[in-house]
Amino acid sequence: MSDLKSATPVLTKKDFTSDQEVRWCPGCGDYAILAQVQKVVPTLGIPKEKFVFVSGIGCSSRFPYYMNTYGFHTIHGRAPTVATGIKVANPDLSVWLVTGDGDALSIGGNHLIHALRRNIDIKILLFNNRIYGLTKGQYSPTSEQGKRTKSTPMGSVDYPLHPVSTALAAEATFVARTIDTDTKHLTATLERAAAHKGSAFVEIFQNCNIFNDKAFEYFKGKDVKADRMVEIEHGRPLRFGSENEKGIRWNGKSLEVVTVGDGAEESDLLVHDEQASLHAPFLLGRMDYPAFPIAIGVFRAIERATYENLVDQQVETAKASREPDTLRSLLYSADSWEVE
Amino acid sequence: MSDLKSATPVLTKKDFTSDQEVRWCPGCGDYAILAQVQKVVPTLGIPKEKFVFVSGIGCSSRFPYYMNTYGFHTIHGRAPTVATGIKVANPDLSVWLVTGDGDALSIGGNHLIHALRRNIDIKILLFNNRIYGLTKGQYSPTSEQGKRTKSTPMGSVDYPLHPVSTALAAEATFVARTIDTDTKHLTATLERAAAHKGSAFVEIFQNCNIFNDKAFEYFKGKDVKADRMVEIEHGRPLRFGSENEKGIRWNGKSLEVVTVGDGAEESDLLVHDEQASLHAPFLLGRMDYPAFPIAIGVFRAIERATYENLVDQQVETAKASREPDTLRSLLYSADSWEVE
Amino acid sequence: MSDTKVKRPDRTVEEIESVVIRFAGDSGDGMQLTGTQFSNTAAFVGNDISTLPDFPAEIRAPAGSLPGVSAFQLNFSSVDILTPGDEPDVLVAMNPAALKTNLSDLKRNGRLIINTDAFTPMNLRKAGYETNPLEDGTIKDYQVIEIPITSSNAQALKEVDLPKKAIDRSKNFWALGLLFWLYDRPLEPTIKWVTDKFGKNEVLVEANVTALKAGFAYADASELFTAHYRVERAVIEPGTYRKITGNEAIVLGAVAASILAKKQLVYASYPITPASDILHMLSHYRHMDIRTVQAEDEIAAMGAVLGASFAGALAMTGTSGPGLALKAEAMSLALMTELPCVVVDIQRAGPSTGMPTKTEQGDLLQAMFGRNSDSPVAIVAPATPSDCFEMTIDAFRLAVRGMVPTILLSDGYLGNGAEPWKLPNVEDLEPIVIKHPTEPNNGGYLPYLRDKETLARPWAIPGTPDLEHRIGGLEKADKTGNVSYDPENHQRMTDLRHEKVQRLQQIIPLQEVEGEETGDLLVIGWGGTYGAIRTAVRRARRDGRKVSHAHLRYLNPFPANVKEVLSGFKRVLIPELNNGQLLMLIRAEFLVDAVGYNKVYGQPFKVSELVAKIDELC
Amino acid sequence: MSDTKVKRPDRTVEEIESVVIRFAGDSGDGMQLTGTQFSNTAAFVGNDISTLPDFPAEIRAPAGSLPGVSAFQLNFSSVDILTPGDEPDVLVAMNPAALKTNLSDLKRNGRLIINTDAFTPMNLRKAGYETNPLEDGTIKDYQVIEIPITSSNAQALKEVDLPKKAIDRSKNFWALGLLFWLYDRPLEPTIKWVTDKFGKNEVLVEANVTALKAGFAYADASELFTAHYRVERAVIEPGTYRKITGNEAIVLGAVAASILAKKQLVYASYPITPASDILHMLSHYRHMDIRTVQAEDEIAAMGAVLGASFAGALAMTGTSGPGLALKAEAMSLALMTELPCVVVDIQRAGPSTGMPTKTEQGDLLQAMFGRNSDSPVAIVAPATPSDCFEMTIDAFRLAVRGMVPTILLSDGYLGNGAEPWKLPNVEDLEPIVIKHPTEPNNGGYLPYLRDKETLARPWAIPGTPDLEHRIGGLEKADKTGNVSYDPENHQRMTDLRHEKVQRLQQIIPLQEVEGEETGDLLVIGWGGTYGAIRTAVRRARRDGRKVSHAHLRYLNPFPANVKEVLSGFKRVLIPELNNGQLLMLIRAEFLVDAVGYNKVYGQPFKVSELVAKIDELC
Ligand SMILES: Cc1ncc(C[n+]2csc(CCOP(=O)(O)OP(=O)(O)O)c2C)c(N)n1
Ligand SMILES: Cc1ncc(C[n+]2csc(CCOP(=O)(O)OP(=O)(O)O)c2C)c(N)n1
Ligand code: SF4
Ligand code: SF4
Ligand SMILES: [Mg+2]
Ligand SMILES: [Mg+2]
Repeated sequence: MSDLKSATPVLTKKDFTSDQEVRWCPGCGDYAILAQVQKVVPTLGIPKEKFVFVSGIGCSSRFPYYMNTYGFHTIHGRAPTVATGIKVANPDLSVWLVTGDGDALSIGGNHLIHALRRNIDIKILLFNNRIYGLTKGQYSPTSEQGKRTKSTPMGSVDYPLHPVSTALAAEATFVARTIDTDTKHLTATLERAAAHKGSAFVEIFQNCNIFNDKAFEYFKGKDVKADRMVEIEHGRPLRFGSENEKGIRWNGKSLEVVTVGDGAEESDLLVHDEQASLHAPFLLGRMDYPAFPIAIGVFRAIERATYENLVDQQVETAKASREPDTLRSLLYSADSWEVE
Repeated sequence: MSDLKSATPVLTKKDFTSDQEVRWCPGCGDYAILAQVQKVVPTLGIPKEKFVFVSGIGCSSRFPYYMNTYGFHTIHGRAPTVATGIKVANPDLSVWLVTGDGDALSIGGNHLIHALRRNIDIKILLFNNRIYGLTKGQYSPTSEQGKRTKSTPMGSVDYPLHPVSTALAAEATFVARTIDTDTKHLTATLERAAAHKGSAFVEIFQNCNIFNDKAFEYFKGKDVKADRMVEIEHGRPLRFGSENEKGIRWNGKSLEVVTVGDGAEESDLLVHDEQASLHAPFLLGRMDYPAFPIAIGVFRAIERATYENLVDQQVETAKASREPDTLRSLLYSADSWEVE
Repeated sequence: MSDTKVKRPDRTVEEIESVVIRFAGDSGDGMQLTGTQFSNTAAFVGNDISTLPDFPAEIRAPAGSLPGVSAFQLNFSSVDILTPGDEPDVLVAMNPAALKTNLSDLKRNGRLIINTDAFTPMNLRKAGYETNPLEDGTIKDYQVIEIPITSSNAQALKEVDLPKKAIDRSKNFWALGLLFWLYDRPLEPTIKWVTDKFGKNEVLVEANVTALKAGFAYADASELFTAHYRVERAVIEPGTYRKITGNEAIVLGAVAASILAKKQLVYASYPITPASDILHMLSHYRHMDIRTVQAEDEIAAMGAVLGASFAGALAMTGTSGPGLALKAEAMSLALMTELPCVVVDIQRAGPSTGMPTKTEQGDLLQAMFGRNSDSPVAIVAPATPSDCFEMTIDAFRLAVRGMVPTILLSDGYLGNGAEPWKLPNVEDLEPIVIKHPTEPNNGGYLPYLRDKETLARPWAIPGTPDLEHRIGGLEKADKTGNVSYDPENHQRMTDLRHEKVQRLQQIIPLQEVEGEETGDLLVIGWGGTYGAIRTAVRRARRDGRKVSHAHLRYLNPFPANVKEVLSGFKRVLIPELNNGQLLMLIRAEFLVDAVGYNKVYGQPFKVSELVAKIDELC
Repeated sequence: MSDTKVKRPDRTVEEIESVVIRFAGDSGDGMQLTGTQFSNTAAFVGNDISTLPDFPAEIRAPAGSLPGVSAFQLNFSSVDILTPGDEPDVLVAMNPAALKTNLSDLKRNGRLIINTDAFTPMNLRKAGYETNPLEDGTIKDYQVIEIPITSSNAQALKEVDLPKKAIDRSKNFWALGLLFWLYDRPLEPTIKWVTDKFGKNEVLVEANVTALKAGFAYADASELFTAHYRVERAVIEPGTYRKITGNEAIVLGAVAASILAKKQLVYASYPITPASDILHMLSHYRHMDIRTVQAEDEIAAMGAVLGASFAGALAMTGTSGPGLALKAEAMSLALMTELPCVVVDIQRAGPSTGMPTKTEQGDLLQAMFGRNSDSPVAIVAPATPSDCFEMTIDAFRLAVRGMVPTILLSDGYLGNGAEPWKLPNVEDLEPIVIKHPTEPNNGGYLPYLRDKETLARPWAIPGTPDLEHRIGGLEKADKTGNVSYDPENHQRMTDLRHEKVQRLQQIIPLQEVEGEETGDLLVIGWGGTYGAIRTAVRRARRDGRKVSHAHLRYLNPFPANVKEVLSGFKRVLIPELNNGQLLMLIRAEFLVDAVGYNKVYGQPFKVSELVAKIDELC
């Protein structure tokens, strides 16, 4: 595997902007994510031609058309399989996958899990708008229970899936969450994901202003945000609140919100550890308002051999122990006989 | 929904034994599970004709043929979808699903997750032999990394999935694990699952003596069992060891094994709570030898409205607010006009 | 409603037979609503109508852009019509993009009504016009009527207490009012609709009604039109009518089947264009105990249908082409386990994702053969939107009679297109008789002991004492249903599965022919092309051609007399919106040298192109 | 190896042309190994051979039960043979269950060798015999040779230091030794094999070699056989030969394609009978940088193939019928994005799960039409096990030439059946020439600018500077590949996708005919039925019939001259192991009144039944 970063000219956002008119609804959160991705990828030191953007089907999955890179707009739910094939065939490429909550967790749930457990080195951006956008407004696996949509006029009855829990249970080595509108956090998260070797899973809360407008305002609204969100950072205690007065503590049985100075000290607070065994990120990933603030940041980041590394190793080992076959040696093996 | 338990004659194992010759390999762990299921179901007070056994494809999935109940041997991975349809159409039936590690977690992973998150009242028995039996010995999603099988002569490179973590992340309301050879524990677990209202997920370690013999001996072997397994029980501290001298403690950051009396007290130990928020069962479910003993028992058991209950409620509400349509009212709605 | 009467102007009224109008504008301009209101009114006053909506592929393409154009075409007439018309007589273009994408379809010298307010430099640019088409000769071949619709509407509504944006949004009602004047239609039905719809929001009612009347008054007062036109009521069969789209008719058909069979209906589906509306609409029938399931994917939906059928429900799923492909394996299980169910495919342009909002007839061969090994299922195809009602009921009838999955092939054109539907006499709808065995059939219970006449196996359902049995996807032994690897048994079961579907001919009506039973040319069609083919054949017959039309609504098995029907004609033409799929089946089965007229434009046939083809062959 | 020479007995040696032997016993009896060793030896001494393994459906059915019977049939001959034989001349029945399930196939008066030790009351009961078939007249029509094989073997091995169970397990070698004597075959190849295989375990080598020799000696010493038989070496073309099954040949073909194309091969698959062995075998080629992926399901495997192809690898997947159904949607994406890949389908008896271990030709129409809308792909079908080698290479050749997915239809019979294969001259294997563009093709890069001759689009791969482009499943604009909803473009692209596949005729060899180019009857076959049809046609020709044989190896497109070939014959017969699939394609395309001979027994054709059918039609 050659070095991705070798001798790259300086690239800019413009290099990554295709000539296709962007066709999301005006006001859609997808625009902001596109802009940040186009800002981040030129800084990675990877030649443009080594990027491949892969997607499934959904509004979000139109993403590759707008990136002036190699791109593959595949079919509903199957993008992880195509991305896997690309990376297996050419581990030298930087493969990014863009998907929606329906694409990744409804029809595509199994492929997502299996890509993650293999730890194949692809970057997965899940645009979670908690709705089916492209098919015009049915509930999705991340929609809250009771949601009234076109297909559930009396409210949905299924309990939602948590993308972060799902990714963690699938043994993902990098799991993060961020928000379309939080430009700085989004950028930083994308950079972290890009730097990770192995599957990187990023859930991005994304506003669908047409079919599920303001779905995330209940915690990220300007006025409530400070009290309802917590930004987690490796090695730092979990603090939040408009005065930064609150914190999260582990009480031996579960997490709880405490007020620092009022019965709890900074030292009591949970210090976030991205490399902790799986449970801690699992706990944090599931925090939801009103019981808890909602966490954004990197839940987990550990190192493990990637799928393609391990395959490469096997190939090397096999090559070392056996001459490559020629057509002749392939066919004319020991078990042949001559007829004269 | 009528009461399943109404006026049932006394049933015995024989009533549940079909006339089909059982065709697993001699020595297969499936026999023991079949025997226990046939022992448990007659005791549930449910008329025989209300049982439906559904399965996918695999050795384990031949199960329905041997039960003298209604049965459906479906296709690979799709049994949860068929079971869902049965239960939606007739919530009055007792629906059991038998599946394998490949059937449930490879091709069928997504359906499993979605059945669980819907909390549809079906009992799912996953026979985990960590191998593909029926297709004669390829590795499965639960096979340990590096496993040499027919399809991985140099060892598999994927990291395995944990069935219990997967079920928990899918919001399952009942999650348990047991072992083919531990008759008593198996029976008790099946009884608990049967009693649960909602999706019940039971992983059963099952020996495939042909393609993966003794896969579980490393912890359940007669000699090592006491030190390498822990049986979890609601409300009781986690203790194990040949002298019952060891226990599991939460040290604030992770679980650890301690010796009671030697730096730790019984009161320090984690007391198992089936109704705990999801993280605790998640932690316990992931314990693996050598770092920890392997847990069997009920990891989680909580009550939540089932899918079919919620649908029933909507039907009732709708019926209360609107007369049923006749053919006439269905067609001749307000928007019609007369032509004379 | 006396205030809705508007003084009728003293202008000439010309009688005409039929008019085709296309409303075109930005997705935000409400063209679908405008078209629907016009069609409803026309239907209400007794015209025959046929409509063709044309949605943009994007959810909300940028305002003013070409992909953002939304159009709605309707044909209303004093005679029996069967298609929304080849070319519009009138095009209403609400902005430059709408003009650009629709002008070429307008009839030569047709009427072109333009909202000049929208022809701003910015909008022209978005539409890709380098020069202004109103000035550069682009529209010189048409009767152009330029009106500043946006500003006239704003002027009329200046008293209404709404922000400018909201005011402007009602300009479609202004345009509608104008068209109502021109074609002498009453305003009342629309006013009633507005009042019902926005009742609670009085300002909105006021805005829309005022706009409607203002457009009407503008046409009346201005000298733009020298005459207005009247399309008399059509002479149509007396009865009660309602307007219906194909997807609505499938919904009503499915609910009716559930009533006729006295059985619960389970509908499991995964959203996909253009089938999603069936799920949406059926989910409003919870009060009828109809259980809709939004599954995690198409395979799951098919699996749930199988489970529901096994448990004894009427079970249906709906999808479009790519989804049908995904259901193949589970459908194969359905036919092996001989469980009745209905699979609806609202076909769209493919292959792959293709053009999801466009129509096509591409899935006939997939429906016939898209499963492993010999795997016959029943296939039906409604001919018109309203025919979807009867064919859905029939699909269930075939499914439960033969214990076989039945595919219903509709398409985007039928699914979204509307026509007036003469409601059937409910007493004429035959019950669907289903018998679930309650007693052993042979000492014990043999799940594959067949009915002598239909060859169907019995449908015993879980919950029935003493009839416990197991089914599955492995080959079944005849009668017992046990797993069997016996070679002769496999042959017998394969033959039985085939013969069982063939025997559905017992209840499939004989194929009808419009026109003589013999002649120079037989045109055979199937599915949504009915209207265009029938109109073309009628026109050719009027021109003296010896041509007849047979439209197949049952595709597997064919009606029993198809061979005989074919034998009466020198030549056979099979027009299809695909590369020749029915053509292949007919040629293979009957060895007739039929020729195809094949088109894959994502659009319905034009009558004129079919007439030309018929002329060529006669 | 001098100790392996056994004194040759002084008994008559009769020359015979060919013998069909079937070894049948319990799955635990090692019949597959016995059959394989006999065939290897026969091949090694220069006979022509053909084999047919018949595995039980269960992994390990209960010992002695009917479903536990495993059989292996082989035909070895001094003349050119093409099938494993209709009926065995010799049946070796190692237990009652084996006798029960195989006796009816044995030729009248055929030789029946029975292991009497296994005919215990318990085994008789397990096999469902009420009375002992050795005594009740069941076997009276055969030349019965009853031998206590188990005990004779145990006796011979009494010195060997192994538990009784292990000793008994070598009784198949004892039986093999007996048969070697009877048909005058040398023991050396088997002894060599045993030594290579168990080399490290000397006791096992000893046990098996001793058993082999003991069986041989027993036959020699006893008076059971009055003569032994010799089948002379066949007059076969000089060259280097190896025995090969269809699945092995696919593996070698794929690796060869990778060498010929100088490209990495990616094989992604999900295990399924009878295709899994391809995955197993290819996973041993890591040293050739062949990357096998065991995917989570068939859809994932197809997706990975698409990804690998996009990235520039030779990409292949393999499956059987139900798996092909699952791949349909992704295959449709492959043909829309025009990415080359090979999809191998080892057909098995269906529908649904069917009879997984049995053969059938049921997926031709699924391969042709099992996708939404018009979606042409290339289809090839090898005729014999060894032909799988060439056709796999050819499948890649077609795929990369036309930038189109290519389906290779093999079946369980070809996949598991073996024949001797004359190894090709490696210099004769033409390179597969692939050009990935490195330069813009039109100022920028147009991913759908086609080659004039082949109509293929260029295959630029990620990593190439300046050729960045996007592909996907929505309809593509001609040349640019941008998303397009333009009606005329859709027609054009649909036509191009069709025409592109048709143009593969440019490199597909013309259809050959064995026999005259004109006559009374042309028999057309495809796939694994080659041997049976060819043998039947030769036999009929010997009997003076005017019949010829054309075996199609290219099914889409057909070779260019098929129409012409057909025109030479009065009648056409199409035998298929399905309900008439090629039959339908030929009738539809060429309008000939071809008739089918169709059989779905999960077994290959018998030559005799084909001869009878030919006689009927000539
Ligand atoms: C096989 C198949 N089934 C269904 C569809 C229809 N479909 C397209 S996108 C989509 C869901 C989109 O939701 P999501 O993944 O959340 O993406 P969003 O549009 O919200 O970004 C569906 C059901 C399809 N294209 N293909
Ligand atoms: C669509 C499809 N793909 C593949 C197969 C082949 N297949 C049958 S069972 C199986 C896996 C069996 O493993 P598991 O689920 O662990 O069950 P076990 O046999 O171990 O009990 C596979 C790959 C199939 N029947 N259908
Ligand atoms: S429908 Fe929603 S998600 Fe889709 S483009 Fe519009 S705003 Fe964005
Ligand atoms: S192969 Fe394994 S799992 Fe299957 S029946 Fe045999 S022992 Fe059991
Ligand atoms: Mg979404
Ligand atoms: Mg298994």
